[in-house]
Amino acid sequence: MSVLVDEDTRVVVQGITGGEGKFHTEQMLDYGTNVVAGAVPGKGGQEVAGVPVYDTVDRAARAADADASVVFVPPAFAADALFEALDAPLDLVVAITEGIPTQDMARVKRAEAETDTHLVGPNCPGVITPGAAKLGILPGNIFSSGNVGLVSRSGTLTYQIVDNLTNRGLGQSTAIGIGGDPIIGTDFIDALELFEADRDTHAVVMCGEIGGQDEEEAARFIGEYMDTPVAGFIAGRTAPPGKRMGHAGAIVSGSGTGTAESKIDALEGVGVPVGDTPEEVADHVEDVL
Amino acid sequence: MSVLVDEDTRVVVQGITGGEGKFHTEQMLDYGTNVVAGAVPGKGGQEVAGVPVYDTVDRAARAADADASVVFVPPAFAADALFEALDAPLDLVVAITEGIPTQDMARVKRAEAETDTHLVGPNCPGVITPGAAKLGILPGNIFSSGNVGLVSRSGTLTYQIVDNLTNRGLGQSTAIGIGGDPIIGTDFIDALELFEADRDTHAVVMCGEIGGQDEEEAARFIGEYMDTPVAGFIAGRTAPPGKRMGHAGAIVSGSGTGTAESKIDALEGVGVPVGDTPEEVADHVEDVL
Amino acid sequence: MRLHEYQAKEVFADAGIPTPDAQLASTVEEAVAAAETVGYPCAIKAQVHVGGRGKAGGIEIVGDESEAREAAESIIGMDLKGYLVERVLVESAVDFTNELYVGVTMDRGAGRPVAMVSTRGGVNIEEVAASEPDAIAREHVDPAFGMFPYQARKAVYDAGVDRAVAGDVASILRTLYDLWDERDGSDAEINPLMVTADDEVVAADAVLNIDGDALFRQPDLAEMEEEAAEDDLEAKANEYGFDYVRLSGNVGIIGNGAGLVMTTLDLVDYYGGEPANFLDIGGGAKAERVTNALDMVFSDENVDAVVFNIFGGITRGDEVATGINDALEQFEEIPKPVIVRLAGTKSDAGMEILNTDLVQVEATLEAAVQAAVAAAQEVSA
Amino acid sequence: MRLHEYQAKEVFADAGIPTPDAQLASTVEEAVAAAETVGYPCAIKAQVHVGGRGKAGGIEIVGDESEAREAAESIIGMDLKGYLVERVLVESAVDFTNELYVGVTMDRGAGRPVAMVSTRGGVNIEEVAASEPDAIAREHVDPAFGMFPYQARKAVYDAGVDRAVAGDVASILRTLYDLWDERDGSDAEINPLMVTADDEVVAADAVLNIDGDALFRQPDLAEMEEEAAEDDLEAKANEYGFDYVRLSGNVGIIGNGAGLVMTTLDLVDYYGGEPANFLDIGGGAKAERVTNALDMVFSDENVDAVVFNIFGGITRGDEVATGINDALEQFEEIPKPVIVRLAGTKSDAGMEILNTDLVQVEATLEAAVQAAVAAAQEVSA
Repeated sequence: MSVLVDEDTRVVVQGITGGEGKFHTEQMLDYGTNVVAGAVPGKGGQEVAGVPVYDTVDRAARAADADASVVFVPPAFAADALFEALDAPLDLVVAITEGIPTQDMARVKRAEAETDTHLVGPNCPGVITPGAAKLGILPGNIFSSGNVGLVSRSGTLTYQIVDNLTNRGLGQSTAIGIGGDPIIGTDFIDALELFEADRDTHAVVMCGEIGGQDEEEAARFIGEYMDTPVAGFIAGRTAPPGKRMGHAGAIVSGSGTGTAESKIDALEGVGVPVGDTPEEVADHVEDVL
Repeated sequence: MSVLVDEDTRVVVQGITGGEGKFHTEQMLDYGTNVVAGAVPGKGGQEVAGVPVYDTVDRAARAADADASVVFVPPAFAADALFEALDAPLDLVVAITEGIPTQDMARVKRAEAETDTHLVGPNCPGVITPGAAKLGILPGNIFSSGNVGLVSRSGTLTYQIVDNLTNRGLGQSTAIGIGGDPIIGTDFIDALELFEADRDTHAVVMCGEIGGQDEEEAARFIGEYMDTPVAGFIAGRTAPPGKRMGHAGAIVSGSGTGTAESKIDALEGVGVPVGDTPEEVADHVEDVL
Repeated sequence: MRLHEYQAKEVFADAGIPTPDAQLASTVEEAVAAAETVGYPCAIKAQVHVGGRGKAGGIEIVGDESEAREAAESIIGMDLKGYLVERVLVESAVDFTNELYVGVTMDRGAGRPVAMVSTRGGVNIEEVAASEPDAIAREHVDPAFGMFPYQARKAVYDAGVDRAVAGDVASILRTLYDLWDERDGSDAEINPLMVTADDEVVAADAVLNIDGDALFRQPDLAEMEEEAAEDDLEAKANEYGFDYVRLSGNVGIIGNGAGLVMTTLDLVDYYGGEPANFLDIGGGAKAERVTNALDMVFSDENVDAVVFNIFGGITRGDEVATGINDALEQFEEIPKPVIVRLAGTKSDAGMEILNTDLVQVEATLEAAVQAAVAAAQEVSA
Repeated sequence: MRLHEYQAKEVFADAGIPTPDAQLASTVEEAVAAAETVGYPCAIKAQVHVGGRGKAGGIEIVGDESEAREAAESIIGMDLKGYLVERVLVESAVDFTNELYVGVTMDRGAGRPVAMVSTRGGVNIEEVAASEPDAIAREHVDPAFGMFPYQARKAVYDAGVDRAVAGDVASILRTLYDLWDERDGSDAEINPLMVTADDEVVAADAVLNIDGDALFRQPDLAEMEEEAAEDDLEAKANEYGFDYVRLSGNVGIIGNGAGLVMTTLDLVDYYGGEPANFLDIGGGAKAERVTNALDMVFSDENVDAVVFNIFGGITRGDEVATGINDALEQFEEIPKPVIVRLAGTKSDAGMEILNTDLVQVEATLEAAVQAAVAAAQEVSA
């Protein structure tokens, strides 16, 4: 089993005719993902990598009986693409696009709250269930199938930690990159809830970073509701206040909220071991399994 | 028993310092209604008819533990007053104001859909549970306590029909004036649902008029879901197409929808007797009781 | 409130929707000069609030000056379905290959705006809606968010608009929605939206009706409103602030509240009479308003008798009675019989005040209507 | 992206928010002339992106020409917390009786905008928020509907703003919200919003920060952005399009992806070193970008060794390796030791390409960081 995606997930790629959209469609197909349609206004009737393209998500989803989409639409048009996907409706929308204006995302988030759609991202690497399907830009070859769930705000850091896990023989049930933006769809708690309900996820790695209060809230959730063991990692211990560390969301505010210390304390306070290095995270997972 | 209001309903009057607000506050108090507070921006600290006034609905509702409001705010500011009442939140909001722009009401209706508040109106005479409380501008003296529920799109026509009922000794459980605007809060079906669930309402009078499809939809609802007997009246049999008969909502469209004939047919089709005159409506109620 | 085609086109053009070159003219000379300016072929279009102007002879396409003069002479000053044509729009004729329809209105059943697109433009869209509902693509708009760009595209592709102009049509639909929203439209339509051989898109007609309740915040549009010069009584009703509709019968009807007045009309019909009008004096009317209402109905030549039906809530029976007395006492002879029925607030006081030498008083609505119908039949007999 | 006070005040004033008379000056003579124009007393305020300008000596109130000259001489050209003061705003001093705070920002936890009002204006509002949270009235705004007028009133009354100015303050808060919304603000603040003895309300300071991701649709604001002249490396990073933060240590760090680069910083610290910078080359970087990144870090005098850590997803190890070779082969002598770790996409190919005469290659993140820390300690020893 797995969460969010499996071998039956039928995927529309929004923005499939762009460079990134095309490249990653091929990659997803290579991985075995059921990419069944593309959606690009004005490009209906074309084909990309053998996948038929439609003018609207609605048409793509109906024609191909799709239930998920991956969004590679440029930032200026991405919010509209997300509204379109929410309206289709689809069960899962994975937004890869980086640089969507924050106010746009606040409106998208507002609309999402009235739907049953899982929105993952934006500015995220995507979701993968190893051996079944990947929706996004994650490098499939580093993942292996198993029973460790992973949720992370960061892309390449996810790869690093997955690599450490895979090298130890610790395969993954599903890995979810939730993205590093200030306003995102699926958050830690949403992902943890999914993993807690998944029988084949026996441990979860939660990979956070500085900025916001999501890790602290996730810690409270873990303390109150989770039986599945969790191991943690927090990036940004050395980040100075007021400086944005790459991600729009990764910033320790002037008033001292959002620090790595606060997040590590919160996790350790509910019994979640937090690794000092990625390698140590793998150690902790071995311990809790 | 009754629906929507009873002797425990605690009422805020929005716009209490205006001429209409003040006059009807006195009338409502005279009728025995618990008018516990007024709300007018900038007038906090004043009193009207012994009722304390607050600057915001939130303060009024919290200070006086109110659960309903009646809105006498002028049309240009009425939508904002309704948003404020929905946000307080209150269980019941009765909007008396006539002439609220339709697009404003579409937004209010959109916001109402996400709340548990019953919005009645706008452009309506209000709600009365005879002997217990009235919220609005209905003349209390024509009503009498009993077990006939009444729901109507029209004000004075309601009075006419209530008068006919009262003269026959047919008292009312609750009368709800839902208003004659194109977009309203509580509609026929909402009101019929409330009456169907009320043990002390033994028959319902539904008083419609030309325009829209609400009576037709109500007829379907009655046919499918109601055990309580219903008698009907439809105003506007002689109205020509394309002419607005007073109410913004009372217009037979050029394509022939919204006619009295269609509404009468729909009601009679589900066994609801429709009176040719108000007096005949009272006859039908006597028959069904 | 309805705008004329030329007014709506001004608003549309200001918002960026392409419209043909055009000039307004109110004389034949102006029209001919305008035709020379915009060039031939051009259309000469009556500016009156009437549907189906073309079929009724209110629109002509002209190819040269003599045709322009002839058309202008026939259209300016003509009676078009009861409306006097005072102005024409002289407009460059569009050489089209396709006629589309785009529109925005409030779907009152859904409580939401709806945007519509069809490739069956140029004809009565209500007929298309009735006979081929699927020929119109509809997209409901969330009034909290406004129209999303994808919705405009979806409606345009679903309607089957040609790919070559789909983007432009979607963009026009968004503009139309936004102006409908910002200008408090009740209906905004372009029918036809013409597509030319080189894939240009042009609004060849324009409808923009504004919510009368919102005119307070649309002062520039409110200024465009014109008196209904075609019917003095409607102009008078407007001046007095009454809800008034003129009908074809001979029983004048005055009452308070739309539903009650409609019901009074229906009862006149039910008892064998014919209503002459709908006149709602509204809630809380004072004596002067009552006098004005009687004055209006008396001045309608078709009226043979009047029924005055008041159920007082806010409206007080004594005020109404005083108004009726005031209105009638100015006449040496009462022009038409008046039957009065007062109920509700202060109706007893009103009954006492009423001068029964001048009016006939009835206790019930049914009796009052029956008396009025009988009186009217007697007068007209 | 941060606007200067004078820029934000322009935007606020255009939206109708009252601001004091003011002129911008970049020389002492201009400042004195501006003071004569706006009148005394006036404030001379350094225009730099620094909080607490007053305490740091960047704001002075002057009462006559000689004071104005003295203040302008001391402020223009001064170093204010590391920023060179190139311009001052000379602004009429407001004679206030009260200082309020109004602000709008995005509450990322709630995913919604929040409007704030406090009667504790004129001081650091974050300190008020921490010590007396109830002294700030907060109103969350539904981003679908925007701010309702009642919400502005509610916030103002809840904050305890004096009744005499409550309406004006509520109106300013709505304007502030609307401009925050329309201009893609991340933060918009007026602190203090001064209340005068005759109940006028004036924005004595102004903060407007814009979402950098939205500058594409705010071209006029984007033009107001200035190069960070105070730090050549940050200007360079901007030019190259890198996410870059300069720190105080001596281990230069380059990587791909914010989380991984932060983690590399953390590991440098963990293994006893001190990070000199955060540099994210982003996803899918080609050889040239890699060269630019190395160029940047080499030009930081504080850097004694560099760790180059790539985990390829979109980024390809072979491209990175080529970039590293290109960058290093131009030197006769490598300026600072470079330790490289490649993993993920095409990392094996990258490893083969790398010129190990020029760089030290490590197989794991931990080993690479440890090697870099050791190398930096050796160089600086």
